Amino acid sequence: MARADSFADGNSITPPPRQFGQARRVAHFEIKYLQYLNHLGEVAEELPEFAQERGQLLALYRAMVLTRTFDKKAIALQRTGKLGTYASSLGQEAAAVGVGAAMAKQDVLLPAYREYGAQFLRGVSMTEILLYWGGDERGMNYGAQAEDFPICVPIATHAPHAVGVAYAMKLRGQARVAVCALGDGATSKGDFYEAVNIAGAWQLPLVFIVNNNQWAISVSRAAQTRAETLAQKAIAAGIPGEQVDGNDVIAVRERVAQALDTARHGGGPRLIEALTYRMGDHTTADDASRYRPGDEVEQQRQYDPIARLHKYLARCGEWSQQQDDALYAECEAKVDAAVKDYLATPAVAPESMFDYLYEKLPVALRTQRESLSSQGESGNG
Amino acid sequence: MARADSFADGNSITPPPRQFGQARRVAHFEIKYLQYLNHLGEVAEELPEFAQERGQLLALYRAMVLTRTFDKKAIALQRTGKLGTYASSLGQEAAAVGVGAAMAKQDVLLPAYREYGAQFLRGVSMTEILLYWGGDERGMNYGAQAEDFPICVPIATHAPHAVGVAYAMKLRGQARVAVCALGDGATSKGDFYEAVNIAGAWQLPLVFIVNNNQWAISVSRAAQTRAETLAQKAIAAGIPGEQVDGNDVIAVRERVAQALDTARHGGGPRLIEALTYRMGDHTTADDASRYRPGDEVEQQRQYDPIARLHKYLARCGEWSQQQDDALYAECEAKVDAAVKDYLATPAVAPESMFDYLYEKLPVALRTQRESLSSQGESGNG
Amino acid sequence: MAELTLVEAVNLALARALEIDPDVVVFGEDIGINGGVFRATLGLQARYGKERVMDTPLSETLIAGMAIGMAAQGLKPVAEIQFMGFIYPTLDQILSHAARLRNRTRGRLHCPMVLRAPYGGGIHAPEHHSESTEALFAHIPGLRVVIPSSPLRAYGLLLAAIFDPDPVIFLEPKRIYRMVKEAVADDGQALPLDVCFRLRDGSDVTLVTWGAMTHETLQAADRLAQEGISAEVIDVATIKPIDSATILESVAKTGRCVIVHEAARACGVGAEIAAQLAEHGLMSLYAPVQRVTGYDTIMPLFRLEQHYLPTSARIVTAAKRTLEAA
Amino acid sequence: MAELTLVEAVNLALARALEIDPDVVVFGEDIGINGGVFRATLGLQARYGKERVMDTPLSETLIAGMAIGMAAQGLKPVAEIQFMGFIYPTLDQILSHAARLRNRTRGRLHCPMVLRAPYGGGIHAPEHHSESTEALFAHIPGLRVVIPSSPLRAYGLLLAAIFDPDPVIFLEPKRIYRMVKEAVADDGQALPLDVCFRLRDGSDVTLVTWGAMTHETLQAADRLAQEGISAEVIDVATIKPIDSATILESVAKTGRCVIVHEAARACGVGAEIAAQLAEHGLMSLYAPVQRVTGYDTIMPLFRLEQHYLPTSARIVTAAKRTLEAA
Ligand SMILES: Cc1ncc(C[n+]2csc(CCOP(=O)(O)OP(=O)(O)O)c2C)c(N)n1
Ligand SMILES: Cc1ncc(C[n+]2csc(CCOP(=O)(O)OP(=O)(O)O)c2C)c(N)n1
Ligand SMILES: [Mg+2]
Ligand SMILES: [Mg+2]
Repeated sequence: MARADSFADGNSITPPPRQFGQARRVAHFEIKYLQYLNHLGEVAEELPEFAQERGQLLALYRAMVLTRTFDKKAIALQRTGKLGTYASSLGQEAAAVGVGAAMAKQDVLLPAYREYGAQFLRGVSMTEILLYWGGDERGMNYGAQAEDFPICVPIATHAPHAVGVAYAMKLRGQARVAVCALGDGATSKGDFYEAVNIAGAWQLPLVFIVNNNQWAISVSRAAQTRAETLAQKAIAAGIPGEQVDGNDVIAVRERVAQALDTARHGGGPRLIEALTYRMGDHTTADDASRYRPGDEVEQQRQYDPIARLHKYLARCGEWSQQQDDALYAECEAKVDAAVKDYLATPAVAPESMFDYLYEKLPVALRTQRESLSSQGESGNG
Repeated sequence: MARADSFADGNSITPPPRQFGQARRVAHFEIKYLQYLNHLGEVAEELPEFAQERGQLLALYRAMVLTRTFDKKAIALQRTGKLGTYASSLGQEAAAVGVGAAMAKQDVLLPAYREYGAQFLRGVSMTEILLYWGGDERGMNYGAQAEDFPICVPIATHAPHAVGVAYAMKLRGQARVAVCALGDGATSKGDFYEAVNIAGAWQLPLVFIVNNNQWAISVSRAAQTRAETLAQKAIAAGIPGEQVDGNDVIAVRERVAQALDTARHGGGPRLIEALTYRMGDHTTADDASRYRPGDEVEQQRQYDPIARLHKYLARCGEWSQQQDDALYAECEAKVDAAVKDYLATPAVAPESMFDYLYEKLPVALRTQRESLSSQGESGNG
Repeated sequence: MAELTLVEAVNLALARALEIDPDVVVFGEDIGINGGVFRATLGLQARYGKERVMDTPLSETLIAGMAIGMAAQGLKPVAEIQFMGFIYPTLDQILSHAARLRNRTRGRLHCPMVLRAPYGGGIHAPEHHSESTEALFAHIPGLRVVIPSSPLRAYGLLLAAIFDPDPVIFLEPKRIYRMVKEAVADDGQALPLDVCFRLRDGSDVTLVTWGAMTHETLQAADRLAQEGISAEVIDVATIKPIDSATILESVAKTGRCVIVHEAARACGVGAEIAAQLAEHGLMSLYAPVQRVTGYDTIMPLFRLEQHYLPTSARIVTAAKRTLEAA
Repeated sequence: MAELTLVEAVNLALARALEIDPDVVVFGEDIGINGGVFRATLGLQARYGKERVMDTPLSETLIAGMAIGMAAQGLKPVAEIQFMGFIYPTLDQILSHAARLRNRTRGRLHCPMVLRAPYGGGIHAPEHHSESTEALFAHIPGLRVVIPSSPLRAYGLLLAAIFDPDPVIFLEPKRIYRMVKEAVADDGQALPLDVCFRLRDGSDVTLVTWGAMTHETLQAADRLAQEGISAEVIDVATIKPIDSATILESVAKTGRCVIVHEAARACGVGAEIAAQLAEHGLMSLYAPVQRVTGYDTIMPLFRLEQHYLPTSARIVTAAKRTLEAA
């Protein structure tokens, strides 16, 4: 993209161009958008290789259904006082599952907080996610996923972490990639920009996924920025940026896989904007009807990522209603088991708040820990 | 620039495009570069109206010569222990003077620290600048410039201030513009990005001038970002961005005036990258020969902004050597007078460090102020 | 006169300020049509327009920095940070600029801005939503840090903060946003900054606190009273600059002091108060000063937050300890 | 054994760490070919390569955040912030993430990073280049804040910080970067963290300090000695967590304490030390605690900085005051 500029690709400085002429074009850029399955489940673009395989598509479908089943259950738990505030991923399952499916085990995911679909595929358990939203730090100690970062609440603050992870991979010559997922709102934050910028400058193995669900709580995508696309935020960093239909799991999976492949082989970072929609409230603590017209949500239903793939599978004659029912039942059972585990998790000891502060508790803190142990009567003085 | 995107210009959300087709181009952008006088002082592009007038060009020339004369003197003062660390503007006079000349009195300048040429045109005195680098806060109390911001040392932190200033202007319906000047290094900082982004979203009367002098202390322009131009940082915010030859004072003056005109009449912000070169050390505390090849600096001499305009004026037969000598002498005299004022400025009272902390000194601080007054023997306990 | 909760009193003060002064502007994330996640700005955008009450992009550094630019132009910006856990990106702007603008320009420019943020734990919130890091701001010269602990003080102190010509960090104890109601007259009257409020007179021990902890502290005073111990309760309210004179005076009378805060102990604001006592009140102390505070740990997720937060029982215990020592 | 200045000792420790551990990486602004603006990283890039010693773009938030990501992957990042005045954009990353990574993942990930920054005034520097805001970091649970005050301690403490498995803010007193030389053996030996260093034994008064102020404090002790007053001098060194035991023990012996720091007084680290005395050392205090500190003003530009910085004269005066009180 754009002219070869000697400022940009070496340490040497050559003077700016000085020839005669009218205002010259010195750089140009474009942003592309890709979709494979349209919202009717029709093929809009010749399917990529992986999507020719039934098994692969079914795996994506299953993962999306599981994610949605989990989501419903989590909301129900919150409503009945068994979970704290919870951030739903309803409607965004494809954007998460596509990412999780494209990533290799050895890659590292740095999620925001709606990427359960990706996290589950990477080995984070549903019980862990429930513990987290249930107010228990143990939910971030992923038993089967040693290196992925936990959910990140302060928006975009994990983007710099992804830079560091990717740097470590590059320094050690590993064929690994860091994947950082964040929202449309997150693209307004300096942390995001600084991270994208250096990923470009240092050509790090780092893929940014912007899950543009059109809202940052009550602030619309349009109110965040005048940029026509969020993909073009990449241009500021001189890295490739593109849009995909984030409700088309095939498109997400394919473009993320492409980006990972490039990054894994030294080709540098990429930014992918996945266009999707937050079907639910921001969190269970939010009431989107205060700020968002109901018909907008209604209208968005037709683009549902799960229904779309289901239509396609059904049309291909590869998926019966019976099979579908069985899948839903299977997912329900899995989720129920996870919920059971969650509810049965033994209470955590209050002193644990001291036990992971440092590798070894500094002497200065011992009395405080003791006074917590003997709390109640003796106070924490 | 680029498609009309319904996400970008209203609060309503329409679904992403869904038609059949190949990866579609959904946005495109270009960055232009402009120069009027080439480095030989030849007309590279038909001159804008203002530059047809001898008086206007001479005013720019004078301002540049004064700035350079001041600069030399300041460095000399530092070398002889009469000034603290000083940041030279050598080689960047056009980029500053062009901005100062284009601005209206009622506009507000938010400079970094190499924009003396603009500050002087706006009424900041040379004595004030000397006081500032001489370690005296009074140097920021601009006597003839009530609203401009003082020099800003923490890089890019003044960009958000410019947003606030521009917002106030817009809210009050004033035909005024805020101008924020910063360096190439500053464009890597989140503050810069957040400010440019909101200036776009809110269509503020705000012009950003990126003085790309190719270096941020020892870090080259290329090392800051892979972006081919710094002008394209504007694309991330959906605002116009462009390059000018920053050593061509006519181009700077013209493009900034254009941007101000647009902004003043509700047309929104713009980002102008002025391509220039830092001829001196970063500051008097720096030694650029440690990291920068001497021949690079030598090579850059041919692009000198003052020599260029001088050549043009001389070629037009409008400026004799005698006149030039007289101008230099006049500038020397002005600078000498300012230095004299500076050196004669009475010492500041130590207690003054309390006197502008708050509008009224809080009672809690009175004892501290008193103990400072009676310092020495009694201590500050 | 309406009976209002603390958060309603905040809303009322904002409305009053917007009403009486066209220079007041209110902004932050989700503060417009949504009325703020705690509804502190409810209805303000509808009444005062999108130009004066506006949602910002998700950019906290910018929110603070923009307020500075507005203030320099003579507006009176009142910016909201959605939770104190997201206030840290503002620190550079607050410390390097807001608190210094007047001093560095020798009064040419000044910075009448307010940065509001709900703070503190105890509401079962997610990670990063229960922070009490007021001490960071209380160390910054040129700044004011103000914390109301009742609807009346929320109304009066917020008005004072908005019309104060210098920058104020205004921290709202969200745990008690809706805990009690008080009759608040919408009379536009500001309360004084830079002074403590004596919430209860007493003679045996001085309990010093601020924010949501005033609640537990007053409870503790009640319980102590039942046991015949007379506790004086001081709400510091403005923690920067601190009105130590009032505290010293009280301790000169009682000879004993318990300082209560929710924040971590080390280098918390309680340290400054204890230090003032060690310097200027030593001779009146009958007993060691006690600090009842959060632990020097990270505020735990909500399952354990009750173990972290000081309780009235702990305060009572500490108060009694000061009496035993005598 | 070479005679080194403090900044040379920093350089030596960095080189040693890079040498013995391939996981150590060093980065920041201008730290490569330029060797850092104070030359603390001189020659490191040439010796250890651009992959392990790299200049970053001008992005402090990123510098801190990137270090966290590296540390989570098992690198030992040592990042430089050019001056403490530019450290504030890192606070969010340090407080919200670096200090919490181990706790929130229950030890699954941890954060062995170091953030170095020159700090303090007295070198005639421009605006924002003379800050002493260590108290901000000293309030953060999960963090260590370490300040060396001699070449030997710079070498040993920096190595300790780099190889400590938890995050450390390492503040270098730039005023004494080149003030004295000491013989430093490049033996790779770390000094202990979390403990004070007793620089001088004494029996009449305890002087507690850290950083560049150890210089003035030792001078004061000399002057006091000349007048027959025996001052014990303690360099706190690790100001978070503070080894109060050593300080309390000393004051138990001397009965008097003067705390000296350059930072503004209110809510400075000196407050925490005085508070510990008010809580746990009250009965051993013969005299009110004295704090000799910077004023609660903005660090002035250099014309007045000498009026702001505590001097040995002020320390002597304060020490004598503690003796009069007895
Ligand atoms: C730095 C920061 N500021 C504010 C918040 C409060 N907050 C939580 S989510 C959110 C909106 C995020 O929007 P987006 O990035 O689009 O993600 P989404 O929730 O839509 O997935 C806000 C403002 C936060 N968590 N972090
Ligand atoms: C936030 C911040 N970080 C670091 C510094 C130290 N510093 C001073 S100037 C400078 C380089 C600035 O480069 P640029 O923006 O290109 O401006 P120039 O000096 O070239 O005019 C640096 C790193 C600073 N002043 N502020
Ligand atoms: Mg969103
Ligand atoms: Mg530069």
